[in-house]
Amino acid sequence: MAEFEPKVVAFVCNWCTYAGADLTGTSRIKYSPNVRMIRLPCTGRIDFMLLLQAFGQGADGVIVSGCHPGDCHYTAGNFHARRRWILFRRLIEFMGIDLRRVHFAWVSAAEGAKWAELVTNVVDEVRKLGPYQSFPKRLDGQPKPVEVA
Amino acid sequence: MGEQRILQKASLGELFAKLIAGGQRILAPVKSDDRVEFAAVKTPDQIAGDYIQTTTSAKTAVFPRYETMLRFRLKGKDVDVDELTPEAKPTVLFGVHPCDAASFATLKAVFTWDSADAYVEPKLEKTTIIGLSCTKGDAYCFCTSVGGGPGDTRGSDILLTPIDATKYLAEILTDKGRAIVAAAPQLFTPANGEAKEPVLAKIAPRFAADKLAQKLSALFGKTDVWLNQSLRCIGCGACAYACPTCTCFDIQDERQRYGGVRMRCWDACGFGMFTLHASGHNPRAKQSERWRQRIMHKFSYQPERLKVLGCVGCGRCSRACPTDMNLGEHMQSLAETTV
Amino acid sequence: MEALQKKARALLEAGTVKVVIGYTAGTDVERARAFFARNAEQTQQLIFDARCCQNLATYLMKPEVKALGKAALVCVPGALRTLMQYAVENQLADETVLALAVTDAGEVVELPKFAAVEEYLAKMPRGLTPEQQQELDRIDKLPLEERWAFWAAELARCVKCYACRAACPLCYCSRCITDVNQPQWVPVASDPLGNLEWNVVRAMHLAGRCVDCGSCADACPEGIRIDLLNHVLAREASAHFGAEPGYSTRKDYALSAYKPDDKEEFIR
Amino acid sequence: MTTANLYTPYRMKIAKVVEEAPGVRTFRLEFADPAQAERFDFKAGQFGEYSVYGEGESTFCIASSPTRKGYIECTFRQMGRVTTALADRDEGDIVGFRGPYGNIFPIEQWHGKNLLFIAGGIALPPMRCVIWNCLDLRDKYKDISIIYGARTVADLVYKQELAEWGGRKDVKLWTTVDPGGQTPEWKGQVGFVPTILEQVAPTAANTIAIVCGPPIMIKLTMPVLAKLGFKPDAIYTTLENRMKCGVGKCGRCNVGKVYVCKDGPVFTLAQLNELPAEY
Repeated sequence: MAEFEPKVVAFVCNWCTYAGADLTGTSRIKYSPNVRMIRLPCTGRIDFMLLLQAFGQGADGVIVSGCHPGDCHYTAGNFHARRRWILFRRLIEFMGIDLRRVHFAWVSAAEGAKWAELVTNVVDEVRKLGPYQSFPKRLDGQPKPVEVA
Repeated sequence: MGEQRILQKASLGELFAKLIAGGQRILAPVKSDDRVEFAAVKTPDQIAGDYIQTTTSAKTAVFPRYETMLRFRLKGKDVDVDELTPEAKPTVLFGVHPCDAASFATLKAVFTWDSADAYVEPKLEKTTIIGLSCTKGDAYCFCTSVGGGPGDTRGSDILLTPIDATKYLAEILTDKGRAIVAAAPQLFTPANGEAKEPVLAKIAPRFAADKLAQKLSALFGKTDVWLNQSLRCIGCGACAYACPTCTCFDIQDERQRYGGVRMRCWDACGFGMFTLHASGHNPRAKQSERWRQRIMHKFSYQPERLKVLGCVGCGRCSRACPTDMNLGEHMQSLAETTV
Repeated sequence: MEALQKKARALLEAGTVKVVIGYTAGTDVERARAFFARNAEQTQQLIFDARCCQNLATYLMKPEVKALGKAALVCVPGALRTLMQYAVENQLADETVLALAVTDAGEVVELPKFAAVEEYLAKMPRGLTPEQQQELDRIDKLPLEERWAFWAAELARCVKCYACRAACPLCYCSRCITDVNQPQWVPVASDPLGNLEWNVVRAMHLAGRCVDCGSCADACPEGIRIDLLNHVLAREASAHFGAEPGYSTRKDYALSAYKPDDKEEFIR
Repeated sequence: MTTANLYTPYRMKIAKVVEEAPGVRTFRLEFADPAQAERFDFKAGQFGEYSVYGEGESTFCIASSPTRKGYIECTFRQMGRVTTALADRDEGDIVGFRGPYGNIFPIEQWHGKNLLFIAGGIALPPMRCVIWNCLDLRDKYKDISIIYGARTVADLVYKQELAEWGGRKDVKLWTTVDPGGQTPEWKGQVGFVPTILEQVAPTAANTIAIVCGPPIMIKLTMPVLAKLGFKPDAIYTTLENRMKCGVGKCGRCNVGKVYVCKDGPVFTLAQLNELPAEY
């Protein structure tokens, strides 16, 4: 069996982290190819549901990243996001969802190297954890009728 | 009435073993925390003893909360589609109260009238019901108002009544029931005219559903009556999901990028979205109209259309209701309302 | 009880309100149910005792109840807190509902304005009870897998009847996220993912707003401990942001505000 | 089990897409399996469940005439999840269809009568089926009149066919748009459908009226028909309740004891008058 390759989904803001990741590329810094990036306008717009949807569709780890405090393109989107994350992390931790698979970061447009390091670290960590099998998945067409048992 | 036999409680284990060896799965009421639910059992000691009703009804055995219908893979302009018809496992539903057993007539009527439903009908065919008479009821029960009773045999293939601490009076009612007996004939000993009535729960009738059915269409336009009854209803689906005869469902697709399933799941007429048109028009926009639909559907439309009552008086809806909408009480009040 | 009936009768007879939303005896002795007294005679059916726990403020958002006219609302403390939060969220104008609180001594206190409600609540104990805290701690101390197993088993029972949503006074959205299907945020079926997502969404949408009236868990026909999810978020919101929803009309809701120095050691 | 699964759709290939009006399209669907096309039969007035795999099913009438074999057509407005996904499909794509469901317009009973079609907006499609059906059997009927209105000129659907019908000597056609919806080039009527109906004042003698449209149009048209002398059993309409299963099981389309999916969608006004007004 081939070695487990984790799938990590990164939700990033358009103005800082996405540009930062661009810089990683243009700077020719190598980083793990296991990450799938999804660009959104602002971390304030990254709904916590997206994280669950990612896990529900087979992600093994999730990164959420945006502008450093004070740098938000929309002034305070990341401050609002931070509050939401504080509560969301606590909730899913309480429910037994593995926080080692959910990572938050500030990566600016100038931090190409930080992005590479972040992704590589997260992928390594998730690789050690293995596939996130216990998380329920979206119905994928395998016949699984509910049994009353 | 059916053929009467005696079955010792102590020999249930042997019966179960025989049935399981014969390829049957046995679903029976099992205690979990403070609730009792139908679940697969191997031995009689797993079965709950002292309870009025399971929280979820026996309908889940043939009509589960959700069920996948089709699987598809999207391939460019084309799509591969597989039908997913679940295997109907031979099942014995054991310890089903007479109200729940009666509900199978309604389920059968809905899912086989005009055309047979490929998901429910095969499961109905493969299900044998061993009923268990009720020796107690509560203020939510009203089976005797809807043509049933604590020792009613309708719907059961065998009805057991615990006539004393050690034995059941077994009424063998159908061919499916006789097949169960045939699996272990020595366990079913001859009866000597034992009566079940003394141990049955006493449930006083509150209204007469057959008489009420004729009156309901005249009550339809009395909007005040429906509003007054439904004011405290908050429009959740607890009653419908707890109900053994509620069969309304939704069909939805679940998709990942290149594939997914079509599935159906329970739905409830109490939800505002239930009848909402794409245009925004809603034939039943008010909660009172949805409450009226719930009553009319069960007590007027279904009897008229499918010749079967949509209520068996189990009282689950009322026990589940967060706002204590007691169906028996509401029906009684409708019966007492002058047209 | 008599004092309440008398007060309700007086209010209706004077025409101060059109309906008194209170409680009456329920099906069995342990249960009370909501009751809408619209004339003097009906006030005799009003009761108030330990059985009365449903948060009746929920009905203030129901169109059919609004249509009855100005209401007096018999309030348990959770309902009073709901009124405060309605005010914060601009769902209810001041003096549009007359809150009636019943003291331990059985006296009926009229609270016609939000200010009066706030003053009344000021004397009440705040925050989670020791029992609630203990329950949270008990689950928190479980190993990760056991915590997950606990919640998987709890949520597996969810049938998506949405009684929690219907009973919650603060779930007043005219269109709930579960009713939105472009995209379909929460899977429609009560499958494991759908149940998890729905319960997380519900808790998060109440984070920092929940006034801990307990109606959601009371309403759940399957007895799922969904209130714990609200409690854990309430404890966190209180610890980090000083959130105390339901005690003041002047405080922003915790997630609509921020501070530049909110904790962030978990962010890389 | 040998029971054919009611809920399994036919595989249909989109053979043609016509843009009718803003947000409104017509698809011509051909059976991917010719053997199914051979066996398939329907009658005017019936409907089906159209599906986009991954998005769900939606209910529309069959808008083509049963006299035109080998394909069906549907016309839909992009409104919700399924119709939006459907609008994204192109020629050659595979979609699902199951049906035909429901009752029919009893066009054989109408032989020898005048037919008056009254439609508004996106409700012409259910009527187009029966109009073409009757036109294809033209000698069976006497006068055929059509009154069709939409909000604006752009919202009129089947523009080519309207032109064709308007050009025929054996069809009387009035097209109208709501006041303010006309363009400088517009040569048709201006006014709401009931108003135009009143002006046209067709005879009620030996005439069947078929009315399809939004609820408000139907509500205002019925009194005009009554004034013109139309009896309730000479007025036909269709109900468009929300449906999921289409086969009388899912429980949401009923009006009283009537299942719109089984006993409808076609009803006479006389039948509707017997039902609770819950549609």
